[in-house]
Amino acid sequence: MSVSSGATPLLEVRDLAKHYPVQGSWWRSPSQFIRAVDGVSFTLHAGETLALVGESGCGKTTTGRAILRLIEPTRGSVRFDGQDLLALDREPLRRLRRHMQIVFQDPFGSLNPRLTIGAAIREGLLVHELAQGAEADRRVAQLLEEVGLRAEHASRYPHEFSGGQRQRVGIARALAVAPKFIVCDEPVSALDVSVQAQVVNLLRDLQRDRGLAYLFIAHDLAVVSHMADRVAVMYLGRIVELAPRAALFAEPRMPYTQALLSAVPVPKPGRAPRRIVLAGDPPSPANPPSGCVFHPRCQHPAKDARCTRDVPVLAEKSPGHWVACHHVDVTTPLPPPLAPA
Amino acid sequence: MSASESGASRRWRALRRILQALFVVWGAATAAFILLRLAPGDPYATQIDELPIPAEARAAWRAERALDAPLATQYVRWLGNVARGNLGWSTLAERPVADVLVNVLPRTLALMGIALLTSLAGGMLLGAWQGTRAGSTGDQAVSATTLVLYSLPEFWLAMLLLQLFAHGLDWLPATGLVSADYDYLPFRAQVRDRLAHFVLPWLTLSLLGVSVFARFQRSSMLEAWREPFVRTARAKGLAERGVRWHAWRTSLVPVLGVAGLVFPSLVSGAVFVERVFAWPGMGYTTVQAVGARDYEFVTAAVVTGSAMTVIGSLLVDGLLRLADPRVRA
Amino acid sequence: MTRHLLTVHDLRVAFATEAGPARAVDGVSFTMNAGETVGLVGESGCGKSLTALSLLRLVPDGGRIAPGSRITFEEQDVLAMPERTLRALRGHRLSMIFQEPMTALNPVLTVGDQVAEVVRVHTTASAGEAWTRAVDMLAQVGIPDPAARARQYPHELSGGMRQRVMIAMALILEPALVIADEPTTALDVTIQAQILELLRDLRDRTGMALLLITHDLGVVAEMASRVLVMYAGEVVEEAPVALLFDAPGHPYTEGLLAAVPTLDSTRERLHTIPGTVPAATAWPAGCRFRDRCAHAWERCTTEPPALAQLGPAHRVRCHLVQEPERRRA
Amino acid sequence: MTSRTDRRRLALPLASLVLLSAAAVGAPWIVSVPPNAIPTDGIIASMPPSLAHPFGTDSLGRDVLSRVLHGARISLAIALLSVALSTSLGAAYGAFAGWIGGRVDTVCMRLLDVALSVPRLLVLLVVAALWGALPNGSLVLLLGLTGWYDVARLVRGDVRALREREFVLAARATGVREARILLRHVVPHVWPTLVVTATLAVAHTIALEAGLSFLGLGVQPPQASWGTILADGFTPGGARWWLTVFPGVAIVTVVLACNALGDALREALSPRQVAA
Repeated sequence: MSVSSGATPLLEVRDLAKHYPVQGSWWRSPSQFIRAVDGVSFTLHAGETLALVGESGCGKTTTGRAILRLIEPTRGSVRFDGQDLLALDREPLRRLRRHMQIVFQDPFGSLNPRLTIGAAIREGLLVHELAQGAEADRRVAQLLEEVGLRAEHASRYPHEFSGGQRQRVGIARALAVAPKFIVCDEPVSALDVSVQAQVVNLLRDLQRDRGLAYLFIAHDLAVVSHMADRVAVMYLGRIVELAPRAALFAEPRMPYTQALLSAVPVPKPGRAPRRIVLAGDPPSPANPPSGCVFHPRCQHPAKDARCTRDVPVLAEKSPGHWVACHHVDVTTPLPPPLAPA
Repeated sequence: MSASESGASRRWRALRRILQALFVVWGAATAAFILLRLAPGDPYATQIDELPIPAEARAAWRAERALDAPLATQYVRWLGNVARGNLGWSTLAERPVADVLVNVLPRTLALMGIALLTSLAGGMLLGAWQGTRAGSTGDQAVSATTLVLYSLPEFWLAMLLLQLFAHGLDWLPATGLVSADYDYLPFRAQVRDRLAHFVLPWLTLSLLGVSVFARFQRSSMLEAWREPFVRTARAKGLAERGVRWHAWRTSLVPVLGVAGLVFPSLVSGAVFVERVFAWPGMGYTTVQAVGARDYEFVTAAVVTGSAMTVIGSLLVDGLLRLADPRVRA
Repeated sequence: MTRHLLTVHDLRVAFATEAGPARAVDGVSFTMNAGETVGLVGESGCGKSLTALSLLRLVPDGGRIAPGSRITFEEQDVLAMPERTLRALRGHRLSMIFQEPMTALNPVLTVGDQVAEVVRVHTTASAGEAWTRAVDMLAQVGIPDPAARARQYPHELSGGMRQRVMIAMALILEPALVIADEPTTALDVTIQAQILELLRDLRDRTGMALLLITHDLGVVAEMASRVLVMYAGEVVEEAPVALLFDAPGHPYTEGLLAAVPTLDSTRERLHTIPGTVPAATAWPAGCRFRDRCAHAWERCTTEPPALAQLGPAHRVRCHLVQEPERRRA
Repeated sequence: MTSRTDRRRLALPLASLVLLSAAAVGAPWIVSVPPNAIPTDGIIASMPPSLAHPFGTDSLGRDVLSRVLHGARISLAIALLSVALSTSLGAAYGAFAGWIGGRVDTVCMRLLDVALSVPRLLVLLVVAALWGALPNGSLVLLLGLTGWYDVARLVRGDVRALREREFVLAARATGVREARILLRHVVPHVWPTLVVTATLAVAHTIALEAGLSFLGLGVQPPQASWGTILADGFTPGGARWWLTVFPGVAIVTVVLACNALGDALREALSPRQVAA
């Protein structure tokens, strides 16, 4: 999938932000905000997978939900299929929902324990009047088989299934309304390796067969390297690097991405890479650092006063490769040698 | 994260909690006022209208109490009086309500406070003991007992204890605050006499309270007992005593939370128990006042009862803060 | 013959369930030497965590270690020793790091208290000495400003810091063997890197043996010198780490290694192992992996394979060891 | 869905409640003496149990067995009706506050704090003082209007938790209308809370109504209710145990059965049983 194709993107996110008030009360307006998402922009084309990676609390899940308006964004714009999602009223938004779906991480929480899985999958068909009665039953059976389950499973309850099977149900539920775009929110994180591989393959097959676009939210970079066309790395509510998969994994530019990639344990004994171990924890999104949000933990040799002062913009440093760093043009080998003071 | 900042926010939080409490008491007082005015006719009608006095005198009486003023004026005036501690005139006692309260309220506060402490102590011990051996015969027997106790209406338990210990066994005096010959007793006998009269009301409330707290403590302990940190405590090499302490210390948090909610039922428990034992505290006097249509006293009782509840839950909040670092600022 | 630090022989743990007994750990045997790091890998439900808990006799309620199981640690019979001796061992010579540091730490006690507690239980140190040692240990596990942090509660620390506290607690008395049950699973990858480095560093400094339980083959590759692979309650393969990754002997290990996505792979599709793990209440007769195995033949359905020697230090529970020609390409 | 032990724990309290309700409904057919019949030929005084009057007679010579059984009708009816009212009110209020959330929720909860801080019995006493004797209908209304706070708090908590559950988000993402989400995905999960609290509330209300009647402020004589019989037997002298024991045991039986049933239902309906 070409990254900088001239075609109109399916999804266009501009400067999306979600700030949660802290310490507010009903007579006093809040004085402080948790900047869960703080100005995120990207585009997604039909049939493409953009992975959103980052560590817990970086805002990737909030981004996914804000795009679908499951959480109301604080500011920004989301254009989906030419329509401004944030300007839509409740009813048109509800009707548009059949084109954009979500698959959740927790295969236990995302299915109503008191509904059969058949009923869960049917719900989308019914509310969008896509099928009814026997026709709906037929479609449910078809969907179950498409995700690798059996038609007779429709009458069972979620607790009768294993984690992997439940995740398949969750995918079938999302597919029922024949969407163009699915937010996959850590869809394989809760699964064992062998089952994870099955679900990753299923998602790929479905994308190929149905031409789906995925926003694939994950923290596991290895899984992302199997799924994504492009990868966006988030840190503290912002995208700090966005590049085609191959470019990002082969030549990460932003120091955070470099550290993140080097931290992944490699299942090859004796061949562990020279690792960049970041010091400390990510700062709190309620009180983000000034300038570049990564500067307190940054290992870049050229780190200077500018990093603590100015917020670096996400800029295209080479075709399709966007980086938010003041010093990215200073090419650094991996890992950077620590210069003596 | 600096110390001064968290200190300031802690003070702010405490202030906010107290403001909330004041708001609640104000709300209760307003509700009482509204109830009083919602009542059919004029609640003062029986007091004045049947007196053989001239109509002008009646009107003057009303005017003096501003009962002819617009409702809003009356409300503001009444609220001001309440805030200053002027709770009105008790027709039953023929004294200011506040004077009566000064007499009877400390008794009830002592009864409730001591009963609450025994209930907490007994219930926590019993429940914690049960929680670590859930399902055993001992646990089942205690659970059955606390369930039965919990299901006894206060006044009926009081009647049974009265029948048994006062009328049947004749161990304890049946009613009243002191015996008739109290004034003629030497000091030590006076103390003993007061205590003897205190035993049955206290025992009734405590038995019920123990059953309430034992039930909560048991389930809370049971929950804590399943937490992973209990396994950690064992893995550290702690003896069972130490492990139980870890679980118990954590199980306190929800139990204290419950303690903050029991004050209203403690108040009604006191009403029934004082009534049965004719023990002249706040509850007994309120029942008498209801019978005598002593409106201002009953209204004051509502405000006082609410204030007691609010202050009680403020105290419990403080304890909760001590017990649970997670709710501290 | 060298004396092993730890010998586990034919360990069996069963749970009573409504569907009958679940044989969650079913005949696990292995040894560990002083100072050695062994990885115990497998997917959820394979019995690896339960094996670890059994070493400390911490099997959860409802589970029972079957007679005939034997665990020898420092030449003492762990399963036969009296509670007192066992307690002296736990946290002192043999300690454990748990997966979820939020729930494995007591939420209402300061982390300093929880670390110091280990010292106080096992030594004659005074409260003050124990506290000083705890603060010192917190510094050693890389907690900045340890004196202040020691007075904080678990919820005030980040996940990585909490796991450092767990490690401090487990290592403060320099045990001979530390069992780490998924120590980094709940953590982010950059924090995981910190914790793994810390564990490696402490291991090299103290000479402790480490039993690392994980589902992450990357973590094993990086940390362990020898690996045990568990499937369906059994050890199915045991090998030095390099050998296991280069030439896995068991089809399950092979499948698992192929299913792991890696950063540099360019494959379109991931290798998958078809089907799911059978239930612990109904392990299939014969080989427990046979239904998911590409090589299975009649022998696999009837005869349970034994853990057979494939090379000098390489043991595999598979009939392919005897009939390698059955392996399909 | 329910295990064998759950069913066993449900059976005994349910059976006793059914039996008692049957006795209450069938009272006119079980005992031949009307509850308010004052003997025209016998003794107008309280007599201990005898063959003719198995539960004895009260101070007006009325048959206590008949009064206990007829009293059951009134006590049960008042409790059931008022709990039905308070549970619906509480559920509606709690669901509204919890589902809307935000400032509406905060204001609703502050108001609830006020309501919860006024001891319920005191409110009932004030009303009794102001209005005097209340007809049974008003008593139901009064008990219902003062009994919904706990339900509201619990339902609000449940609804708030459910609002964040992923299957609710999934339904919203699918484009299900809010009303349907509430009905299909939220209400079924609130049911267990409602059933359990209503059962426990019946127990509490029975005891409360008996207490009020005992104080002379609830059901008014000559109507038979358990509390009024108890009041009749309560004299400073302390004799006439039959007037204390029989209605008291009746009250305790119902309250105990309801509490035991509530406990058993809580276990049986806990999500652990459904989900795992």
